[in-house]
Amino acid sequence: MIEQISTIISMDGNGLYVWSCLFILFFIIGINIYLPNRKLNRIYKENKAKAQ
Amino acid sequence: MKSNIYNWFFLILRRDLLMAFRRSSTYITPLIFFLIVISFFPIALSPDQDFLRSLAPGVIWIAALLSSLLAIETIFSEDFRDGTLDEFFISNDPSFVLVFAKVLCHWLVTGFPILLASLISSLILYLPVSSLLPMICSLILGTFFMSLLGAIGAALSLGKSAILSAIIVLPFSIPTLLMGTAAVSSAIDYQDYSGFLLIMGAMLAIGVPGLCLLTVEAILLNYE
Amino acid sequence: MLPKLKVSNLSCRRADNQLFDDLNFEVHPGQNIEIIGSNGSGKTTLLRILLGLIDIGNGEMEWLDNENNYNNFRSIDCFYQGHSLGIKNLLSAQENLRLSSYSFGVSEEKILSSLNRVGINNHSSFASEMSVGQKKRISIARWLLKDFGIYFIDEPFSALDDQASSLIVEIIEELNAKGASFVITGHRPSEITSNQITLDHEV
Amino acid sequence: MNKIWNYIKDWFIEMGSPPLFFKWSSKILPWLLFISITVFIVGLLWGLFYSPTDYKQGDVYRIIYIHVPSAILGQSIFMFMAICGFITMVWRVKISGMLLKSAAPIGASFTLIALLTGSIWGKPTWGTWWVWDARLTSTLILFFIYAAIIGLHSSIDNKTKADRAISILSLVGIAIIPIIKKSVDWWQTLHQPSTFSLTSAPSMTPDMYQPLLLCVLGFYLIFALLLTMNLRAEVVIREKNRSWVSKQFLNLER
Repeated sequence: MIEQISTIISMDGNGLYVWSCLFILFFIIGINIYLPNRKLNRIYKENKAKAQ
Repeated sequence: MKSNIYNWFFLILRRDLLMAFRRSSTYITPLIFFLIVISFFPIALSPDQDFLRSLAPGVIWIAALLSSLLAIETIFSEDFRDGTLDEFFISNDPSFVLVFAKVLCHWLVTGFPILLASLISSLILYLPVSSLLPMICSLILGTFFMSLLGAIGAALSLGKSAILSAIIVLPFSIPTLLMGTAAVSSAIDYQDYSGFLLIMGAMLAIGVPGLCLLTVEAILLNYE
Repeated sequence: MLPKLKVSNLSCRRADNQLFDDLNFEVHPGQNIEIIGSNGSGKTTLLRILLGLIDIGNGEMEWLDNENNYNNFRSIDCFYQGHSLGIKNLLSAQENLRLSSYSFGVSEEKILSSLNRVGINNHSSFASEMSVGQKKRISIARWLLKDFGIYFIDEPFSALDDQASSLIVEIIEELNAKGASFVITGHRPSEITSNQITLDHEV
Repeated sequence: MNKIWNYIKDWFIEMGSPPLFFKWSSKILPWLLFISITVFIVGLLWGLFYSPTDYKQGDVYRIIYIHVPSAILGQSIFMFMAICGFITMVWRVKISGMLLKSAAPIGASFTLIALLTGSIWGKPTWGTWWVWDARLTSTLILFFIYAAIIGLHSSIDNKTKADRAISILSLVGIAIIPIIKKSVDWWQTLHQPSTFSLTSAPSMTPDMYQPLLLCVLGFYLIFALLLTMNLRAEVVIREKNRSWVSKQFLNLER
């Protein structure tokens, strides 16, 4: 079982390339999800503070 | 007397040329910049003849691109600042003619001296004589297209830094750069170069009406 | 007489500000309108909207055409002078005036007499050698080149000495007598008209 | 016909008015989030684990399931932006300018992903991180154009004005990008024979091709999700002083 996982992860020694691509993909998409939500949150907090 | 399009066109052209010749820096600065950039390549890379010859088309083209971009930044800003642009735009004459006249004037003032300087630089970069004709032809077409592109960049970044308009314009200048260098280097290899010139001409033919109209829109934005 | 320009329900907003709302006025021949407001109140924007330089207003503007019909297209001769004077530094006073008159063609005598009228005697010296007041006078000389229908002048009275402002008032009255109208802007009411529009939205 | 067209136009303009947009996007956002992330993850899992190994490149070819969809997205987002730019210029629809503005960073991100993954893929297959291949070069220029659009927008303070400025730029871009691609291709054939091609397996087998299609679909859905999020933030920032924001977004009654 562990061997199976490790063969999948290593991918004949090419695993590093594939997984770093996947990491880049999720990292950049993550930034794109995080930034607009942070903007919305900031305005939400500002206005909440103003209203109270 | 009713003004027609040609009167209007020549009026702007004459006025701009007159002012350009009264202030000599408008045509001398890009010229000197061009020559300085050219002379830096042998100094920085290598004075070897064969090496420089293979590099020459690209070097001349990059220098021409940068110097015409550098100069176009002020094409509308002065008229915008002193209010003459407002007058032109509220008059009933078509404003894309105004843009075209200003671009043509800019090209005559900066692009044309660069053409002459490129002849000198072909000597110091050991370019063979057979490639002079394609170089001049491609530079005529290419620098004019660059002036059109630069005009839209200048209009969009009116009143902002010059580097912004360079960032806007430079990515779009790739086809011109590629076609121009390809024409010259295929002439060095004794190959047919007319295809590249035809494509550049086609780009210019589409670019003149299209880019002039978009430039008008871009200038009008600055009044909001 | 019919008004030359009818403006009804004109409103404009920029970003979050309502610059003006429900503006109604008419420009009658020989009469002036003054638009009063502080900086940023939309005076210049209003002039630009009227002249069609920008298209961000809502409302109706009707111009009188030659057959006494109203339509949306400006057929009246308009003269516009913005904040900046429209004077080229690298051209002489005379050349500047010749440039402004390209579309209607004015004789050299007319140009010279207009310049003399505003007190500019060195016709061939470059505008770059002149003071701001003198440049302002050149720009006033351009009003005299032709009998325009409506003059749109942005802040004609700013940065002027008494002598020059009395000259402007004099010239405006002269042109009014010929049937021209002025739409001018300013920070505070001037003496040329009592017909005032105040743009004062509270910021 | 004209009547129908006007009806459709009015409907779109109404749906695009900021308060209404915020309302309906709030409703669909959870659904969009669920569907897009599911398709995205399933596509990637299928591609990365269950599709067969390429006989020539080995497992490293699996980068294709990340690289190709993001390259496709990078280009089609620009097309989308140009359409938005046209609508902004011609009909002055406010929301389309905001759409254009919010799509630009997403397009730049996908182009960047395509560039980076292409470069990583190049290392084991070509032995070098970067090759001046025609496609790589034109993708790089596409990225520069995105950067120019974002830079121009951020340099203009009046945001409606900035929207129209970048719509002009996107229209110039859509006209010139095909020329750039074509000219880079010619440049390649002139200088060096194109020995490298990104799709090393010219005829893919269906069990490699199907997950790729699913990945492309998943990426499009993710784009829709990101666009909706960005647009919502944009709308609220632009209109934060309006009363509908405090009512709908903050649930406050002032």
